[in-house]
Amino acid sequence: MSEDGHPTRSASASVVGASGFAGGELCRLLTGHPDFELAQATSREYENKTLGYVHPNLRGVDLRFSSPEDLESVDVLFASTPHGVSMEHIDAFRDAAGTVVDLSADFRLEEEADYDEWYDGHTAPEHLADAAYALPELGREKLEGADLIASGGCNATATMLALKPLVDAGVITPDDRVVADLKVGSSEGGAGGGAASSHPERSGVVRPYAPTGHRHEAEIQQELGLSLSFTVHAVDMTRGAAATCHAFPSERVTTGDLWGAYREAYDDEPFVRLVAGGGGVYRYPEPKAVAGTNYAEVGFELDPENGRVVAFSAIDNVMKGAAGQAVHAANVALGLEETAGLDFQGLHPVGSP
Amino acid sequence: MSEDGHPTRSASASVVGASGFAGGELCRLLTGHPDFELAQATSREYENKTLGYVHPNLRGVDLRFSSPEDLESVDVLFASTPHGVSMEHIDAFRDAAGTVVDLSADFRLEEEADYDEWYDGHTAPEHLADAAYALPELGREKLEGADLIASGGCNATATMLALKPLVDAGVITPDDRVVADLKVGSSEGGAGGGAASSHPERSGVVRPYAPTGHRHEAEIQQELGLSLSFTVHAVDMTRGAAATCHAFPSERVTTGDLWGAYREAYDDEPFVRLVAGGGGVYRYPEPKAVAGTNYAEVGFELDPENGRVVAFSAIDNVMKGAAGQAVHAANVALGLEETAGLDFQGLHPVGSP
Amino acid sequence: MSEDGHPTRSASASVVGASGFAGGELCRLLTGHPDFELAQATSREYENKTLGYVHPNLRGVDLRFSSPEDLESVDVLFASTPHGVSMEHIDAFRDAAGTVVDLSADFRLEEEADYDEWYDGHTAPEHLADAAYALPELGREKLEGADLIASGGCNATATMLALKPLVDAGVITPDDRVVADLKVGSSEGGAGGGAASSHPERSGVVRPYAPTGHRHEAEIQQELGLSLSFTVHAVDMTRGAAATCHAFPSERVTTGDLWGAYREAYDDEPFVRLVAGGGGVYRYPEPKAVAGTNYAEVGFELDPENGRVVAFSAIDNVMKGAAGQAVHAANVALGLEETAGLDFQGLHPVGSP
Amino acid sequence: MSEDGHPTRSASASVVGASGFAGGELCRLLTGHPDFELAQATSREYENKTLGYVHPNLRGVDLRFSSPEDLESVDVLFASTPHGVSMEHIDAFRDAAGTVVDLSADFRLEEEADYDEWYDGHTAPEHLADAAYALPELGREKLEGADLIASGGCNATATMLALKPLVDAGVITPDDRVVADLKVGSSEGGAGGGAASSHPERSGVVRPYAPTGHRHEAEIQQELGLSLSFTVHAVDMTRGAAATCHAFPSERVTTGDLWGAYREAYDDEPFVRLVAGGGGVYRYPEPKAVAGTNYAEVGFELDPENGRVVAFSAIDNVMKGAAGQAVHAANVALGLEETAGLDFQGLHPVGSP
Amino acid sequence: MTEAECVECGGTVALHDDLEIGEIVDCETCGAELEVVDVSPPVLDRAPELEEDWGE
Amino acid sequence: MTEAECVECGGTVALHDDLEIGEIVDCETCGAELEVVDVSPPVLDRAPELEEDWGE
Ligand SMILES: NC(=O)c1ccc[n+]([C@@H]2O[C@H](COP(=O)([O-])OP(=O)(O)OC[C@H]3O[C@@H](n4cnc5c(N)ncnc54)[C@H](OP(=O)(O)O)[C@@H]3O)[C@@H](O)[C@H]2O)c1
Ligand SMILES: NC(=O)c1ccc[n+]([C@@H]2O[C@H](COP(=O)([O-])OP(=O)(O)OC[C@H]3O[C@@H](n4cnc5c(N)ncnc54)[C@H](OP(=O)(O)O)[C@@H]3O)[C@@H](O)[C@H]2O)c1
Ligand SMILES: NC(=O)c1ccc[n+]([C@@H]2O[C@H](COP(=O)([O-])OP(=O)(O)OC[C@H]3O[C@@H](n4cnc5c(N)ncnc54)[C@H](OP(=O)(O)O)[C@@H]3O)[C@@H](O)[C@H]2O)c1
Ligand SMILES: NC(=O)c1ccc[n+]([C@@H]2O[C@H](COP(=O)([O-])OP(=O)(O)OC[C@H]3O[C@@H](n4cnc5c(N)ncnc54)[C@H](OP(=O)(O)O)[C@@H]3O)[C@@H](O)[C@H]2O)c1
Ligand SMILES: [Zn+2]
Ligand SMILES: [Zn+2]
Repeated sequence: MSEDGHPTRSASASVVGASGFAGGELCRLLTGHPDFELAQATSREYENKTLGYVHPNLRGVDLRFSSPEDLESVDVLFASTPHGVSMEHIDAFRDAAGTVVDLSADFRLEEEADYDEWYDGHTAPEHLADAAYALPELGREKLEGADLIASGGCNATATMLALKPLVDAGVITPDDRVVADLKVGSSEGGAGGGAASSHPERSGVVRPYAPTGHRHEAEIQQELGLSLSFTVHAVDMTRGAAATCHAFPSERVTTGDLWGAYREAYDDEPFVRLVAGGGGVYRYPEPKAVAGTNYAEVGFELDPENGRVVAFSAIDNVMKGAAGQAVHAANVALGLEETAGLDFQGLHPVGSP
Repeated sequence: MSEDGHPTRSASASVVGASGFAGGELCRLLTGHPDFELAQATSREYENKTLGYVHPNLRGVDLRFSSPEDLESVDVLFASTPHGVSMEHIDAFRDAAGTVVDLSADFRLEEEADYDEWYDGHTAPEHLADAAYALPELGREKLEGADLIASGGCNATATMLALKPLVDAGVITPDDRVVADLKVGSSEGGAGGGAASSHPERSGVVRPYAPTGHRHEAEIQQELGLSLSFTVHAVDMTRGAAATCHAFPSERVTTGDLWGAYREAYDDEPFVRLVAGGGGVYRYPEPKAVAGTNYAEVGFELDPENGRVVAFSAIDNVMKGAAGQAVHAANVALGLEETAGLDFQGLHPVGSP
Repeated sequence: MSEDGHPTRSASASVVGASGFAGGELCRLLTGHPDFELAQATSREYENKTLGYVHPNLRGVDLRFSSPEDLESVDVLFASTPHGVSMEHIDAFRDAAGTVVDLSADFRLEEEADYDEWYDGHTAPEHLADAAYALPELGREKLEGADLIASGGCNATATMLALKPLVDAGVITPDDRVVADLKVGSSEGGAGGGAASSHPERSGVVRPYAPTGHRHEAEIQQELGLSLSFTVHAVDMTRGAAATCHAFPSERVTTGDLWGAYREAYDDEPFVRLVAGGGGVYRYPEPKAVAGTNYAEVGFELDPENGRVVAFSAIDNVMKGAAGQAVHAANVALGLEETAGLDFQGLHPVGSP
Repeated sequence: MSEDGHPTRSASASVVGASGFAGGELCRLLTGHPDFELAQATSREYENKTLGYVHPNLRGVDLRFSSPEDLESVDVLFASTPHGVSMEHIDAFRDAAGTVVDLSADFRLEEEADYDEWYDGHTAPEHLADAAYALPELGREKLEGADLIASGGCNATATMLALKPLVDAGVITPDDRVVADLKVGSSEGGAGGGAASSHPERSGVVRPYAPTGHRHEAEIQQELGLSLSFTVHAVDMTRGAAATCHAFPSERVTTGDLWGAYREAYDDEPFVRLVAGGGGVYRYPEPKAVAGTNYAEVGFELDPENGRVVAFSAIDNVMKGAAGQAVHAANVALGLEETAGLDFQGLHPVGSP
Repeated sequence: MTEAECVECGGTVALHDDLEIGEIVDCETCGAELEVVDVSPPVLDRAPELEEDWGE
Repeated sequence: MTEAECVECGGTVALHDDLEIGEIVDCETCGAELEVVDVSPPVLDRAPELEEDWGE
């Protein structure tokens, strides 16, 4: 480690699934990261094409997609493949790299039984115990030096960031009824697309796409101990996930209590911005204010008439909800500057990023 | 009344506030209505200009805005002015027309005291008892022959349409906790606009604009007897209001019970389409599917894990939530065909109307 | 023909390709048409499903998709299938119906040779001489009583409507250089979609998708005698095609000359609105002002500095550019009221339909 | 200057007009710039409020707006005020700072007479001769050490970047007819807004807003010697300007000639990406691919049938078209690393930024 | 034209004549995809759902 | 109801009765803003344009 906090040599990194949305973002972050060097980016469909062929913002990057069959040995391997792929290849991944960061759900849950309940089972459950959940705001200890990291679900990330302060401060307890109503962008569906995600069908929607039973409930239950009523709506944006959580604490709280809870939780967090009331146009968390960044905006409002706390959070699903969270966790795991490579502040004005 | 259900002569109508969004829509509906003739359309700002100057879809209409000071005598006067204007001019309105349909909140609440609590009081409370709430799905009796009609709030309309079947069937009772999480378009703000509603600031948002304490709670309380936890978000569309209501019935219900309740409530309603599950792209209510129409899509999903019913509805705020509801109510009041002038079915595909 | 201009019985109609965008619009128009009855709507993929399964605005229509193999005998068959399908089935189509209206390019060009040059040849050239080009603004004579009608291309329609008055008035001649720069919505691509038309990739674009060599040049050449420099851009809307034509007349013209030319061409046209200057927000043709309608807005501006005339037009590609034009032409062919079934005036305000 | 190319101390900077769109972007760039320190940001309306009050992406910046009356002494003053303000205050600006970079049109034109013709005259013409036009791709010499820099117009920048290689290579000459058809985002209108720029009216448009006679013609004439036929359309995006230039060279050219011209012009330019054909989704310049960045995408297509070259460019109007260009020019003027502070690569996927 | 009752919502589903076992139809009322499990008289059952993943 | 000819497009502009000099009306055909410069008979002229700046 040199004097200015940067390691003396860059860590090498691979991205498996680099032609996808989260994978492209990983490539962007890693090529701009002071302490990483992007060694490999895989795609089966675009093998041998330049990264810029798929990701126009990476036209300047001098690298071509390679096959996921030929993994080089690197310091960190990031896997951003659909659910089920990483569990199948986890041995190869861990052979290739000292640290594996997986962005799928494959290593997020601790219990094999949960995969039976919420997914279609697990084929490499022996690795589950090794995995650390990536979201640093939930705790950094397990991440330091971790060699298998499971990056959180985007909707789970948004929801947990909104609620965690209330849980920590005891404002809400596992028995309290909590409704989480999410509004998310089209990039959550990945690059694959389908009939419902064509531009004519997907534009302008407020579409209940997971009215009940969303799988991210599982990791929220695990991480926060809360059993939520979860509903996800597709709305007309590409990037972004916004969580509105309606909680009904059994004890009366004041706005002061809430500020106390949120400041306690996040005052030292480099990537959380508290936004709760105030003036101007931007008074509560909004996804477009954090688009392209690793920031989360978190805020709340008290509804004394109804004994309700409304907790909000807004993230960029591809960043804080995926690639940014993964790089953040890798920074912690490798002992780098936490914020390295994640300094983009976002845009204003900005339309519907 | 002639043989084919149409009256022998058209009813004459005025629109006060015709340069606004709801007013322009009233002009569109009335000029296309088989049984109405648009006699007058007022605007102070655009006096003497053609309707098409403001509303490009009405370029073909041969009428110019006139001053609201010079009201002609007509059969029906529609007032679509901001809150507070109608109560001030109600005597002049009722002098000018046998039937007055007001689109503002000025005559929606029965009790003067409610105006003190939720608004800034009332200056013509003696008319409150005469007013009938316009939404026909809540009951047609009071509307027949009514001479003062109060068109409902757009967000209240959306919410009540989602919940009414559950209330009628006893699935939820006044003591049950209900969260209503709304997503609405920019036309709800009216033609006036402001800093937050400029295109660069308003595009792409998921913006909590009324996190708690929305005034429409008052009319929902009055009409359904429910006290809701209400939160309204601005999202990126121009027309549309979508309500997601999370209810926790004390008794266990089945999907069959819910279908029973919703079919009982709406099977005979000409402007309600039930959309709850099924296949394809459009499985639950979506505002863009009803944009430009007087239809409401209503649906639900059962969440047995959490003992929750999620009730959805989607309307066009300018139509079912304002001008369409007003014309529908006027049709009922005058004994016309209920659906007259309201036959547009909406578009597919359609982007973000 | 009854007294009020409507025929004594409805004409029966089939739509082949009814699950597509233009086909769905045909179904909407025909079910709402006073003089047509929709007998059949074909889809191979959605056979036996209700029309509402695909087109949510048609949930109220009591008809299911049937196979294009089983064509009933009807008065008019509308074919809205991809290029090449109609020419293959034209004998079956003409057997099934006295009047065939084809929305593809298959019968637009008079010369077989043109199909060799611009398309991949033609397999049923013997029908070409029977076909009448549908756009009534180019002439109604050939359409009256026609039994094979070729509905125009959407981009060609927009362009020709902008330029025809200049050609007719001799302001531009075949030798003049004319640039047509188009901006079009995503529904032009049809319901099929593809990688470039997924919501994340297609949103927010200004994308040159046919920088040169667009096939619609052929029909413009045929109908107007002009050889254009044509460039088409995809922009972020679902419906709509806007043409900006830059022409450099060899003789000097005045604004008065231009008004004369445009009024001469369109004063009696029921579906053309002239919009050229004036005040307010909507001063020139805009696609959103005509979305959902069969109207074209047409206008112009003189650029004396550069000796240029800029001619604009805006249409809804699915309506005036496809289904609306087809129904309009069928109305003419059958001797019905020209505007029957096409009375929707469009919306204001409206976002990005 | 230290070893790594960075100066030993940061330059101090002020932004006058910091509450505006270009001003906010300047604040973002300068606070993230390795060699600048933002000393002052002025606003009359938001004096004493934090930068984050107006620009939510700058919530982390510890600075409040101050009055433009109290200018501190700094190294560089950036003025991003409306046309006319800088010429009035230019003496105060130059007193306060060794280098003044003005983003308005006030110092772009060399001749006072041009201000009489295209604007409303000039009140400080004695400074015109001192000013260097900021766009480095037009020449860096005048910028080095310049103490008055006039940042180019956004639409002019886009157009000139598309055409300059053709001019330099002699493909087009001053007498050739060139049409420039632009499509621009709503942020070009600045934060002020107005009726036409409210979200409901401005969404989804393809609106000819400057059909002829756009003022940017003046600076293009000056810098490239070309007299263009210019037409600007508002389209539905917030950031972005895309120029499509239709040129008709008198001599025949080949695609090879064009590649030669463009590579010659831009191969060494750090902020120009050539995009002309190829495969995948992104084949020609698109504004969303460069949103938030200082990059320009530039490309072309040959239309041999019509003897036409179509030249495209796409920029972010707030960046390459304003704040980014200004910082780039300041970097050159101060002898800093040209790309310092401008390294953001843009996003993929991204919706409508 | 025969009819059957939808097992999901209780609505009436209109059925075409040459109905075959195993065919899938959607209910006009609730949109449910229904499988024809018997033809005379017609009986419908909820069709096995193709869980379409809409995201993440 | 009187009428006058639009100086911009030649269309007919319908005018209300109590017309006053200096009033501004828009032409139904071309939308031009027209100033009433005389009332009997009514004469219209192009109204001085408020150059609205739509951007940059
Ligand atoms: N998008 C989000 O907002 C988000 C947020 C949080 C977490 N995630 C998670 O991140 C992962 C990636 O999501 P995404 O949205 O980026 O998806 P995506 O756009 O569909 O990309 C998936 C990538 O995986 C590759 N891939 C697919 N199957 C593979 C296989 N069997 N072997 C190797 N490579 C394979 C694909 O490329 P080739 O087919 O060319 O090889 C593609 O590059 C998913 O697990 C998702 O749940 C996504
Ligand atoms: N937009 C919706 O979705 C919606 C839904 C349900 C109910 N509403 C209700 O409908 C009413 C109109 O809403 P909107 O959205 O159409 O508003 P808007 O676009 O702002 O229009 C208001 C209209 O009222 C006129 N007006 C304002 N003050 C007036 C006064 N003192 N006397 C006479 N006319 C006056 C204005 O025209 P001039 O200034 O030119 O006279 C304008 O035409 C409101 O009460 C609103 O709450 C609206
Ligand atoms: N969209 C526009 O703006 C527009 C404008 C002007 C003209 N047009 C023309 O209109 C036609 C339809 O365009 P669209 O945009 O509606 O396309 P689309 O959405 O792709 O629809 C095509 C329809 O044709 C059916 N089809 C495809 N192949 C067929 C075959 N071999 N036999 C029978 N049916 C077949 C498809 O349904 P199944 O696969 O389910 O049978 C589908 O219903 C095209 O020729 C297009 O050029 C379109
Ligand atoms: N937006 C673009 O795409 C773009 C591109 C190229 C060039 N430009 C040029 O950049 C300049 C700014 O454009 P913009 O879009 O950022 O405009 P804007 O959003 O309207 O901002 C203008 C700023 O100037 C301040 N201001 C206005 N009048 C002032 C005065 N008399 N004295 C001091 N400050 C004053 C305003 O703040 P307070 O009122 O709070 O003081 C505001 O901060 C314009 O000259 C524009 O032509 C803009
Ligand atoms: Zn059913
Ligand atoms: Zn006129």
